[in-house]
Amino acid sequence: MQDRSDLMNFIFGRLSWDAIPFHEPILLITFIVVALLGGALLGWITWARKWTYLWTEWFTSIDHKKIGVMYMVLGIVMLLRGFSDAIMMRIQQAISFGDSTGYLPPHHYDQIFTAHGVIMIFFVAMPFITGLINYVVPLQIGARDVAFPFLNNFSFWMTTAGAVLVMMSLFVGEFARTGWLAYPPLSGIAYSPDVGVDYYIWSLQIAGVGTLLSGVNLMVTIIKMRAPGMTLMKMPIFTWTALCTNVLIVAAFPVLTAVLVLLSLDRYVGTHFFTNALGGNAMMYVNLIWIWGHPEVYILILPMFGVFSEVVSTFSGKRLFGYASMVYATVVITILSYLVWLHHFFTMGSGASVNSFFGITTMIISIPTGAKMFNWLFTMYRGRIRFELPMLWTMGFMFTFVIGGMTGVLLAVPPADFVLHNSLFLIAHFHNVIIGGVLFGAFAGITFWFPKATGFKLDVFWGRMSFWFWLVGFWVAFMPLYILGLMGVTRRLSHFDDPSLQIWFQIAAFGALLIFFGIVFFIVQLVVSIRRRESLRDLSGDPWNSRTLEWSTSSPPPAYNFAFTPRIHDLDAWWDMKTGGHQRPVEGFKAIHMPKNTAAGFILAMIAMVCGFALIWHVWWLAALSFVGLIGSAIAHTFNYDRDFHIPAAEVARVENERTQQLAQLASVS
Amino acid sequence: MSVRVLRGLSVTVLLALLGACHAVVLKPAGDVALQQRDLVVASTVLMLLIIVPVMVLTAVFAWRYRASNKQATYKPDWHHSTQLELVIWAAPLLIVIALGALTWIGTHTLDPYRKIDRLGAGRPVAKGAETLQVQVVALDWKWLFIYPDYGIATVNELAAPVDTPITFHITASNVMNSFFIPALAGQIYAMPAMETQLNAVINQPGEYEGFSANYSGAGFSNMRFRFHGLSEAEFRHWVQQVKADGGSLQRADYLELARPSEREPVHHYGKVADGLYDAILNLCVDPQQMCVNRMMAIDASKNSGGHADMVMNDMTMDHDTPDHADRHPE
Amino acid sequence: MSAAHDTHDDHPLEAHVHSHDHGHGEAEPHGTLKGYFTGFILSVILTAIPFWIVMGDVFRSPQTATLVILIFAFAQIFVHMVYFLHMNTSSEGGWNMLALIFTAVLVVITLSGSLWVMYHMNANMMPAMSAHDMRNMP
Amino acid sequence: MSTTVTTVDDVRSFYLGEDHHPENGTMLGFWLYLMSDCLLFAVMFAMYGVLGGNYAAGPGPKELFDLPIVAVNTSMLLLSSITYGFAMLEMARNRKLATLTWLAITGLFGAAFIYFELTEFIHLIHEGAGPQRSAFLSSFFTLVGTHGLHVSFGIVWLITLMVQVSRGGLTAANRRRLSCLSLFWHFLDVVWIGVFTFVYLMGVLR
Repeated sequence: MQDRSDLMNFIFGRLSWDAIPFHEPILLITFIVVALLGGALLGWITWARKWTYLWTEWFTSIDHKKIGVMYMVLGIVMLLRGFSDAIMMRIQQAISFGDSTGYLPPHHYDQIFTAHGVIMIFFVAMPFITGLINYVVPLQIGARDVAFPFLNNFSFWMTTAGAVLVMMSLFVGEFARTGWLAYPPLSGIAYSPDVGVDYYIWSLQIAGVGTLLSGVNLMVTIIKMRAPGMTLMKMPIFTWTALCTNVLIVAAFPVLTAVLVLLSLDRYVGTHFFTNALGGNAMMYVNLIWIWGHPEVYILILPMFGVFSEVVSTFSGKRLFGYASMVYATVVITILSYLVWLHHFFTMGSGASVNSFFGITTMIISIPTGAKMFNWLFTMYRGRIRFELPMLWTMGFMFTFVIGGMTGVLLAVPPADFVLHNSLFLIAHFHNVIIGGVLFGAFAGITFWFPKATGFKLDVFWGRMSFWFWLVGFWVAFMPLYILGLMGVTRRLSHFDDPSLQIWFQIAAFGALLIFFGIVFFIVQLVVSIRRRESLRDLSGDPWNSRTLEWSTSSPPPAYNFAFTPRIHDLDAWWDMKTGGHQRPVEGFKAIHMPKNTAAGFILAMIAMVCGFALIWHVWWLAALSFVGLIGSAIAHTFNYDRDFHIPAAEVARVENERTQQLAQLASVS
Repeated sequence: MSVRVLRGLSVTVLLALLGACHAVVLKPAGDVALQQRDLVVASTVLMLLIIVPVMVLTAVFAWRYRASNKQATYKPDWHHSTQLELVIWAAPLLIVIALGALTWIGTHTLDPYRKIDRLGAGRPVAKGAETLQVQVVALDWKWLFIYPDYGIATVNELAAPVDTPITFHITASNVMNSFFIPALAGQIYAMPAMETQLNAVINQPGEYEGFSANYSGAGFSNMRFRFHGLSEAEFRHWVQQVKADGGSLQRADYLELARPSEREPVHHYGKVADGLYDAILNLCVDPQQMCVNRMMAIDASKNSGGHADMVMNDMTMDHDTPDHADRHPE
Repeated sequence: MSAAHDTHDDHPLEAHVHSHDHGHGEAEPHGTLKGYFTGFILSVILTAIPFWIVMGDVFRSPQTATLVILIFAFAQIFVHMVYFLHMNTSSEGGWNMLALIFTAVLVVITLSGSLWVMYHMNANMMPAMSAHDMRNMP
Repeated sequence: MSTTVTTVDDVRSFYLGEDHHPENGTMLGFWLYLMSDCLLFAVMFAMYGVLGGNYAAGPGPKELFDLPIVAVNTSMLLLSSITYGFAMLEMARNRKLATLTWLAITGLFGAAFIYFELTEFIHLIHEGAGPQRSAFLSSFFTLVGTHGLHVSFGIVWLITLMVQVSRGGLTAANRRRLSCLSLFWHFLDVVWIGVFTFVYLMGVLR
C-alpha cells in the first residue's frame, strides 16, 4: 500500500488488491459460490434471450405492480443473505466456548452481526413493506398507478443500489464492525479507520433517498388518488396503515439522513460532532439516531397490522370489528412513536424523571396496540374462520406477538431495563416482535396477495411446512435467548467462558436450523407453485372471497388496473359491490392515459451507486465525476416532457372482453 | 388471589423453569438488583393479567368459530359494540396506569445516581456509615478499578465488603462501554469524558461476574472481571494484599495500560498517581493535552460575558490519540 | 373529512399538454402584488428590529434580548408562511396545513426533546469544573 | 347478510362513466418533501443547540460573527424572495419575458447571498476557525453550509427552469415547476430566519 505511486493512489484511492479477501476461506468460498450461481443465472437469462424482456417489462417499468413485485424479490434475496449471517452467528455462539474460539475471529464475527442487523431492517423488512404497499395500495383505492410513477421506479433502484453496495462489501473491503446503529466514537475515524463504516453510511444514504421518495410518493397517492366516494373513513385498513407508515417515513428518515451526514463529516472532513475531542458529544448521536430508530420500528410493524386486519376479516368472513377504533389506534401509535425514543438508552445515565417520562410514554403505546389485538380477536368472534395460509400466519402472529409485546413493555420499565438492556433478553424481544410481527406479516401478505399478482395460489402443503418450521423454529431459537438474558448474558459476544451456557446456545442454533428449513420450504413452495400453476389457477380474481377493491379486477390485473374507475359507497368496497349486485361494465371503453416506461431511474441509481463506491474508497475524481453526472442526468431527465401515452380504447376493450368471457366461462362451470 | 400470592407463585414457577440454569438476574445477591428483580416480576405478573386471557380467547375463538363448525353462530355483519370497545381500551389502560405508577416510583427509588438508603428489606443504612468509593475506567478491553480512599488500583478484579454501600464513578478511555455486574445492580454506560455513577450494595459474600454490556470492538467478548463480595475482615486483608503486591500506577503506566489488549490478567497496584482518575476522566493523562473541564471552564467564562483570551494551540486537543489506530488487530 | 376529488377546474393552457394528470390545473394560490409587498415590508421590519436590538445592545439582560428576538423570529416565520408560502387551511384540501402542523410538532419534539435529554445527560455526566479550575481562569 | 336479500338501490352505480382524473399531486408531494427537509434542518439546529457552546477553548461567536455582513446577507435573501414573488405574479399574467427577467434577478440575489456566505467561510477558515476547530464551529459550518447548499441547488434549479421556460414557454408543467421552486425558495428563507436568529444573533448575545 505504501509503495504505491501517487498516481495509483489518485486513480484507485484506498482500493487495492489487499481489499479482496483472498486470505479468508469462508468469504472466498462464498464468493465462488455466488459467482457461479450468479454466472449461471446471467447465462440462463442470456440463453433464454430474456434480457430485452427483463429490461423493457421490468427494470424500466413504472407500473406500481411490477415495482412492487421487484421489491418483494429484492426482499427475498436479501433475506437469504441476512439469514446466512444469522445462522453463522448461531453456529459461532454454539461452539465458541472455553478453549474453542469457534470458526469466526472477532474481526469477521463483528462484521456479520452488523451486516445482519442492517440487512434485515433496511433491505429485507423495508423492501417487504414498500413492496406490499406499492402493489396493493393503488389497487385498494381504485387508482391506476401511484402519484409519481417515475419516482417509484427511481426509489426502487436506489434501494437496490444500497443493497448492492452492502453486498459488495462482502468481497471488496469489509463491512462495519460497529453494530447496526454504528455508535460513535467506535464508528468514528479514530477507532474505525477502514472502509466498513463508509460502506454502512453510503449504502444507507443511497437506500434512504429511495425510501424517503417512495414515502412521499405513496402518501400523495393515498391522499390524492382515491376513487370517488372513498372518504378517509371508508379507506381499507391496510391503506390506512400504509398512510401512517409513510407519514412516519417522511418524518423520520430525514433524521437518519442528517445523522449519517454528521457522522460522515466527522469521518471525512474532521469535524467534531461525535468525537471525544474539542467539545464533540457522542451521546448526541445516540439521541438522534433513536429519534429515527424508534419510529422506524413502527414503520415496519404498522403496515403488517394492516395486513393482519385484512386477512382476519377476509378469512373470518366478517367485517373488521371496530374499524374506527382500529384507525384511531393506528394514528395514535403514529404520533406516540415519536415520543419514546429514549427508552433505547435508559442506561446511558439520564435522570430518573427523564427515564420515567419515556418509560411511561412507551407503555402508553401498548394501549392502542392492545386495542388492535382485541379488534382482531372480536373479528374472529362469531365468524366462519377458514385456516388458509394467510390466516395461519396471522394466528402465528397473534400468539407470538403478544409475548413480544409483553417483554417489550417489561423493557420499558427503566429499572427492569437496567438489568436487561443489551442482554440476549433484548435480542429475543425484538426478534419476537420483528419475526412474529413483521416477517409473519410479510408472509401473510405474500400468501394473501400472491394469487392477485400471478393468477394462481401458492401451494398449501409447502406453505404449511414453511409456516410450522418458522413458528416452531422461532420459539426454539429465541426462548433460550430469553433465558440466557435472565442469566445475565449480553449481546454481540463471540466467545464464552462459562460452559453451562452452551446447551442454551445449542438449542438456539437448532432453532435457527428449523428456521432455515422454514425458508427453504418457502422457496420450495414458490417453485412448486410455479410448476403446478395450472392446477392452482384462479380465474375469478377473487380467490378468498375477499372484501376490498383489489379483488374486483382480474388476476393479475391489467396494466391500467381498472377500465372504469370504481365508485365507492361503503367500507369494504368490493364486498359492497358483490352484495349490492353490481354489473361489470362490458362496453363503452375509453382510451386510458398511462405513463411511459423509462430507464432514467435505473441510470440515476446506478450513477449514485458508483458515486457511493467512489466515496467509500476515496476515489475522489470518480466521486466528483459521478456526482456531476448525477446532477446532469437528473436535469437532463427534466427536459423530457414526453412521459405518457394512451392505451387505445380498442386495446382496453379487447382485454376487458377477454376477461368477460373468462368470467362467463367460470360461471357456467360452477 | 392477591398480587402477593400471584407474585410468589410466578417467582416459584419462573425459578422452577430456570432451575437448571443460574438465572442471576432472577436471583441476585445485591439489594438493588433484588429490587429490580422484584420490579421485573411484578410487571410481568401485571401484564400476564391481560396476556393470558387474550391468548386463551384467541385459541378458543379460533377453535370454536372454525369454518367446519357449522353449529357456531355466524354473524357476518356484527362489527361494532360500544361496550366492548370501552372494555378493549379501558383494560390495557388500567394495566398501564398501574404499571406507570410502579415505573415512576421504581425509577426514582432505583435511580443509579441516588445514594442507597437501605442495605436490604427493613435494614436502613446506619447514619454516618462509610461508603466505599470506587472509580471505574473501561479501557480497551479491560477494566481498571481505583480505590481513592485506599490509594490502590486493580485491573479486572473488583472487591467490596458485604453490606457496605458502594458508589462507583464510571468513565471510559475512548469508546462506549457499559458497566454491569448482574448480581449486584443494573448496568450503566461508561463513556469517555463523562462520568456516570452507580450506587449499590452487595449482600452475600461470593464471587460474581462483571463485564461490559455494550459492544466496544474486537476484544469486547473477553472484557470481563471478577467481583468479590467479601466480609469486612477479608476485604481489609484483600486491600493489604493489593498494597503488598507492590506495583505503581503512574501516568506513564496508565498510558501503557490503556493500549488495546485482550484477556488481560489481574493486576494489582499498591500506589496510584494523585488525580489519575480525574485526568482520565478529563482526557488529559498525557500532560500535553488540555483537560476537558478546563476547556469547559474557559468556554463557560466566555458565555458569562468575560472575553477570554483565545488559548493558543500550544496544547494538543485531539483526544483520539493515534496509538488507537492499532485497536483492530488485522 | 373530505376527499378532494371533485375539483375539475380545467386550465385553458393545459389542453395541449400531456402531463400525467392532463386537464387539471393547479389550484395553488399565486398571491397578489399587495400581498407580496405587505409580506416584504413586514419581514424587513421584523428583521431589522432584532438586528438593531443585538447590535445596539438595547437590552441590558441578554435573556430578555433573546426572548424578544425569538418572538420576532416566530412572527417573521408566520409572515413568510402567510404572504410568501400562501399557507391557508384550504390549500390541497387542508393537507398542506395538516402536514405543516404535524411537522412543526415533530420539530418541537426533536429540538426540545434533544435539548432536554442532552441537558440531563450533560448535567449528570460532564466532568465537574472544580473550584481550582474556576479560580485559575485565564 | 347471507340470509337477507339486499335491495339493489337503483341510484347506486359502482363505476364512473366518464374518465376519472385525480388531482395532480405534485404540489402536495413537493410540500411533503419540504416538510421532511424541515426535519433535516431541525436535526442540524438541535445539533447546534447542544454543541453551540462547546468552543473547545477556541473562538466563540462574539469573536467570529460580523453582524453587518449577516444583515446584508439577510437582505439579499429577503429581496430575492420578493423578486421571486414578482416572477410568480408575472407567470400568473402569462408574461414569459417578465417572468424570466424576475427569475434572473432572483438568481442574482441568490448568488450574491452565496458569495457573501462563502467569503465569510473563507475568512473564518483563514483565521484558524474552520469546522475542525471545535464542536461549535463544526455545527455552525454544517448548519449554515447545509442552508447554503440548498440555496446553491435552488440556483441551479432556477437556471434549469429558465432554460425550460424560455424554450417551452409557460406550459402547465413549467408553471407547476416554477411553483415548486417558489415553495423551495421561500422555504429556504424561513430556514434562514431560524439561522440568523438562533445562530448569529443569539450567538452574539450569549
